[in-house]
Amino acid sequence: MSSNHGIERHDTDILILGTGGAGLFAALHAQQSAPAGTRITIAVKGLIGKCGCTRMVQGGYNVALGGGDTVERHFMDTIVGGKWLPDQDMAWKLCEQAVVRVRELENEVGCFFDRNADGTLHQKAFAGQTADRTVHKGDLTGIEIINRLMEQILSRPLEKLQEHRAIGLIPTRDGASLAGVLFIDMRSGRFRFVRAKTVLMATGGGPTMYKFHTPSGDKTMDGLAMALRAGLSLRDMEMVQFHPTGLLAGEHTKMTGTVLEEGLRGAGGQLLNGADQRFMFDYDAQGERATRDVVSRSIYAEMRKSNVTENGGVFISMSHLGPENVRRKFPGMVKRCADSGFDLAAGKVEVVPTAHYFMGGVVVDPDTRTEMEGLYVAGEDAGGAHGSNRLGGNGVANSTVYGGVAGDVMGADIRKMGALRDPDETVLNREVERACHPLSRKPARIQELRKTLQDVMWEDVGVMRTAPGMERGVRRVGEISSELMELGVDGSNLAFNLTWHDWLNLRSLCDVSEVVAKAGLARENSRGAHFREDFPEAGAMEDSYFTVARKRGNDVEVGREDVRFTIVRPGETILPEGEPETLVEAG
Amino acid sequence: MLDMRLYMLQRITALIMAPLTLGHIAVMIYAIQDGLTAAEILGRTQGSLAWFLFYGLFVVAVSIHAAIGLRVILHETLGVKGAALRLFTWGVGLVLLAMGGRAVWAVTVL
Amino acid sequence: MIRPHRSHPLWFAFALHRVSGLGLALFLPAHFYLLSLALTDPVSLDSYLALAENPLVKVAEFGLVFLLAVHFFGGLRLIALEWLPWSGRQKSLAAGAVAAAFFVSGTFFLQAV
Amino acid sequence: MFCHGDWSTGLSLEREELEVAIWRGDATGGGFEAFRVPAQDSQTVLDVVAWVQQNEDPTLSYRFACRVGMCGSCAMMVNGVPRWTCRTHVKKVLKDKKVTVAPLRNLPVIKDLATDMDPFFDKWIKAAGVHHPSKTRDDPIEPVDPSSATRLEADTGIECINCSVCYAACDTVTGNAEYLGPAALQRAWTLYNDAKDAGQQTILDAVAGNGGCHNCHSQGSCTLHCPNELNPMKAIAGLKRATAASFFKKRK
Ligand SMILES: Cc1cc2nc3c(=O)[nH]c(=O)nc-3n(C[C@H](O)[C@H](O)[C@H](O)COP(=O)(O)OP(=O)(O)OC[C@H]3O[C@@H](n4cnc5c(N)ncnc54)[C@H](O)[C@@H]3O)c2cc1C
Ligand code: HEM
Ligand code: SF4
Ligand code: F3S
Ligand code: FES
Repeated sequence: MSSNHGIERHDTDILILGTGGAGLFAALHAQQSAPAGTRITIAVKGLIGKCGCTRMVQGGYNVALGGGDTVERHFMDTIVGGKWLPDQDMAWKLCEQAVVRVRELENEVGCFFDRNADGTLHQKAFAGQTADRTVHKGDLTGIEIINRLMEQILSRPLEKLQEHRAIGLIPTRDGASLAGVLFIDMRSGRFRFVRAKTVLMATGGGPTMYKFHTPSGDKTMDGLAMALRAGLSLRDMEMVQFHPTGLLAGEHTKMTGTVLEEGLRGAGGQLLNGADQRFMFDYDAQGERATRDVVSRSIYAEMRKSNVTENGGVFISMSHLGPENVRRKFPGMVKRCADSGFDLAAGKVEVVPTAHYFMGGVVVDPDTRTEMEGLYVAGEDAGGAHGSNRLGGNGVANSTVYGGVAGDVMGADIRKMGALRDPDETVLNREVERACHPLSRKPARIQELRKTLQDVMWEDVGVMRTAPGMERGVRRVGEISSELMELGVDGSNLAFNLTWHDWLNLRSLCDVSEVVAKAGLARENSRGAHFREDFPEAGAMEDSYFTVARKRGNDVEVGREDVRFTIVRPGETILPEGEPETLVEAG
Repeated sequence: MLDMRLYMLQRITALIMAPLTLGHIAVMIYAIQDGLTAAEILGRTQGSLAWFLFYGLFVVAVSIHAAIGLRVILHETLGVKGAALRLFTWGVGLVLLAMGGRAVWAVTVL
Repeated sequence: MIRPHRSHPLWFAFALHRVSGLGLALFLPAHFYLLSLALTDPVSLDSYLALAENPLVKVAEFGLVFLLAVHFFGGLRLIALEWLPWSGRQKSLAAGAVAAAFFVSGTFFLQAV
Repeated sequence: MFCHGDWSTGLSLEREELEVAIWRGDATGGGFEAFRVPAQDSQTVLDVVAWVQQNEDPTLSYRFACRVGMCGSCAMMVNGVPRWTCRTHVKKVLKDKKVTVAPLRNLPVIKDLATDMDPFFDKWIKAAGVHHPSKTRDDPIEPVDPSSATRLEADTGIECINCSVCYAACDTVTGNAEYLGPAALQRAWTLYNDAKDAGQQTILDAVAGNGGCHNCHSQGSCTLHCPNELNPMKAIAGLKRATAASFFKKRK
C-alpha cells in the first residue's frame, strides 16, 4: 500500500509541531531570535490556534507579581504541590520566567487580563497556592491568550501547515539526531516529509485514553507515542491528573467529561450522591473545598459504593446559593449547561472525575533540549516541571514559558547547525507503512475499541490503583492493541478521512496507555495524582524518585531515578525566615 | 467596493435629501387635495429661484445617492466589479442628473 | 425565497430598504421624464395628471409614496444607528420606521381620494 | 438521495430515530444524503454527525476540537442556520424529528462539512486585527481602569471565538467578496478601544478601504446568530462612527 503513496518532501529550518501556548510562543520567539532568512514552519493537527487545550484554559495563569508574593513562594508552592517530585531547575525557570511572559502577553501580544478597580492586574488563589497569584480573563483566559497569539502568528510570514498531523519523528541513519518529521496532510490524505534543523514538539500530551476526559478532541498522545518510538526517555508517566467535576451526560455525547469549573465548589457548591446526600465530609474535613485529588478520590469511592446517580456519577448542586446568584456569578458555566440541557443554577448536574492533564512527558533539560540532537520538547509533552501534581494555573504558565524558551534556544542553536540532516529512509518507510496498516484490512468500527480502552484505563489505571489492577490493565491494553491491528479502515478516499485518524489516534493512545500502566506499577507509593491503594503512603520525601520509561526493542522498560534537590531539600524552604505560611486569607 | 468616500457621499446626500423629501411630500399632500393640473404645478413653481434651488439640490443629491445605491446592488447581486462597475455608477449618476436637470428646468425656469 | 438565517426583523428591514431604494431609483427617471414634458408638451402632462384620478393609479401612487417614506425613515434609522451613540433598540426602531412610513403614505392616500 | 438504514446494526426498534440529512461533497459540488440516527437524551448536533461517521459512513468529514464552545471549529449550517454544533442540543433544532446539516456558508468547502477557514482569518488580519504594541516585555503592566468607557466597550467584543458563524450569516459577505465581515471588523473595533493599542489610525485606515466597515448594511444576522451573544453589528457601527468622525476632522 505504502509504495502507492508518493511522499511529498520539503525543507525548512525550524519546525514547530502544535499551536497551543507552547507552539505559538515558540514560533514567535524563534522569529525574534533566529538569524534573518531562517525558514520557520508551524504544523498542526487542526487549525492554527483552534485546537489543543491552551485555548480551553478557564481559571488562569500563575505568576508572582509582587504584593507580597514572590517567585520563591511560587516555586515553593510548585514543589510542595508536586510532592517534591518536580525537576527543581525546571520549576524554578517556570516561576521566574512566568513574570516576563505575562508582561510579554500583556504588552507585546496584546492580551488583556482582568483588572482591579485601581487598574492593576487582578489575581486570585487556586487551591494549593499560598498567594493570590492567578491572573485571568474572566473564566475564558485561554481564549484570550490563544486568540492574541494566533493573530500574531497569522500576521507573520511563517510557513503554515494546517491539518497536518505529525506521525513520526524520523532520525538520521546513526539515530543520534533528528532529520525531520513525517506528516499526513489530512486534507488530501497524502504523506509529507519535512526536514528541519530543529524541531519543537509541542503536541500537548492529553490523557484522552480515559472514559472521562477534558482535553480537546485532537489531543491523543501522538507526541509521546512518537517520542517513545524514537527511543526517547519519558518521565512521570504514571501521573495523570483528574479533575473532580466533569460533566456526566451519557456515553454517546462528547459533552461528557468536559470540565465544570473548580470555582463552583469554591463558591459553596455541594456534591451529593445518588441518595441526595452530601458525602465529602465523610472523606475530608475540608468537604467540597478539598484539593482536586482528594475530591476526585472521594467521588470515585462513592461511585464504588454504588451510591450513584442514574448515569453512574454524583451530583453537583448550586441551587441553595440562589439560582439568580449562581447565574450572575457563573454565567458561562450556567449557559454551557443550559445548552446541553442541564440547569446548573436551579437544578442538579451529574458529575464525575475526569482525566484532565498529563504531568508525564519527555525528559528535557531546562532549555527544552532532549537526548536527540535537533529535537526540543515543551508544554504538556515535556515532563518534569510539575512532578506528581500540577497546580491549577501552572499549566498554561508552563506551556507559554517553555514554548518561548524553545523558540529562543532553537533560534540560537540553528546558528551552529550546518546542513539539513538526511533521514533514515528505512525508518521513514516503516512509519508510512505503520500509518497505512489499517488501509489494507477489512473496515470495522474503531470507536467501540476506543471505548473499551477508555473503560480499561478508567477501571484499572484510574483514580485509585492497585498492582493487580494495573497488571490487568497492562494485559488488557495489550489485547486492545493487538485487536486494533486487525481493524481496518476504508481507504478509498483518504482526504479528510476522520476514521483513518481515529485509528491512528487509538494507536497512539494504546502505545502510551501501556506506558502509563507500567509506570504506575513501578511507583510503589502514593504521590499527588498517583494513588495506590496497596501503597497509600507517600514514602520518605528525602528518597523521592521519579519513573523513567523508554522503549527497548518491542518492550517498554520502566526504571526509577532519584530526584535531585538542586534548589531546596524536603523539609526546608527558600522563603526568608519569618515569612507567613500563606498570604491567602481563609474563606 | 464601497470605500469611505462613496459611503460618505451616500450618507451626506441622504441627509441633504431628508428635509427636501419631507418638504416635497408635504407639498404633495397639500397639492393633491383638489387634483393636480399642469398649470397648477407650474403656477407654483415657475420662475421661482427658491423652487429651483430646492429641486436642483434634490436632483444633484439623488443622482449621486441612487448611483451609489445601484452600484452596491449591482455588485452584490450580479458580482459586477472594476471598470464596468465604475462605468455603471457614473452612467446612472449622469443620466439621472441630465433627466432630473431637464425636469427642474422645465418646471421652474421656463 | 427567505432562507432561515434571514428570517428576522432587521434583515427584513434591510430587504425593505433595498427594495424601496431600487423601486425609487427605477421610478425616478419616469418621474423626471413626466415633469420635463412640462417643457415640451404641457397638454400631455395634464392628460397624465388626469390619469391620477384613476383608482388603480391612486393605489400605485400610494405604493410609491410608501416606498419613499419607508426608505426615508429606514434610511434615517440607519444613519442614526451608524452615527449616533448606539441604541440597543434597533428592532423597535426598524418597526417604528415602517410604521411611520405607513402613516405618512396613508395620510397621503386619504388626502388623494 | 439514498438512505443508509441502520436496521442491520440490530438497534432496538422502539428507540426513536432522527432523520438527518447531511451534505456530502467537496469543492466541485455535492448534495444531501439521508441517515437515521438513534435519538438520545443528551445529544448535540455534533454528536449526531459523529455518530454517523463512527457507525454509518466512515468517510464523513467534519471538524471539531474542544467540544464545549471554546475553539470555534465545529460551526455548520443546521436547518439553514449557522450554529456551533457542539453546543447545539438537537432538541432545540429538531423539526418533526428531522434535521439537515450542511457546511458553513460563505467559505470554500474542503470536504463534506469541513470548510476552509483561511479567507475568514486572512480578513481578520487585513482588518488590522492584531495588537499594535505600545510597550515591551521589559515595561511594567499598564494599569487600566476596568470601568472606563473604552474598556467596557472593548470587553463587549473580546470573547469572540472566531467560529465564523456571523460570517456565514451575513449576506453582504455572500455578495461582496472583499467584505471583511463582522468578526474581523468587531476585532478591529475592540482593538480600537483598547487603551494599550497604539494602532488607532492603522485600524481606521484598514477598515475604511474597499472591503471595509462601510459595506455593512446592518442586516443584523451576525448579531442574531452569534453563539456568544456578541454584537458585531454594534461594533461595525462604532467603526463607521469613528471613521466618519475622523473624516470630518481631516476636512477641517
Ligand atoms: C478544560 C481545560 C482547562 C484548563 N484550565 C487550565 C487553567 O485554568 N490553568 C492552567 O494553567 N492550565 C489549564 N489547563 C491546562 C493547560 O491547558 C495545558 O497545560 C496547556 O495549555 C498545554 O499547552 P500545550 O501548548 O502544551 O498544548 P495544547 O495547547 O494542548 O496544544 C497542543 C497542540 O498540538 C497539536 N497536535 C496534537 N497532536 C498533533 C500531531 N500529531 N501533529 C501536529 N499537531 C498536533 C494540537 O492540535 C494542538 O494544536 C486546562 C486544560 C483543559 C483541558
Ligand atoms: C429621502 C431621503 C433618503 C435617505 C435618508 C436615504 C438613505 C439611504 C441610506 C442610508 C442608504 C444606505 C443603505 C445601506 O447601505 O444599507 C440608502 C441606500 C439607497 N438609496 Fe436612499 N435615501 C433617501 C432617498 C433615496 C431616493 C430618493 C432614492 C431613489 C432614487 C434612493 C435610492 C437608494 C438606493 C438605490 C439605495 C441602495 C440600497 C441598498 O444598498 O440596498 N434613496 N439610502
Ligand atoms: S462574533 Fe460571534 S459568531 Fe462571529 S466569530 Fe465571534 S463568536 Fe463567532
Ligand atoms: S450580518 Fe452583515 S451586513 Fe452588517 S450587521 Fe452583520 S455584518
Ligand atoms: S468544538 Fe470547539 S466550539 Fe464546538
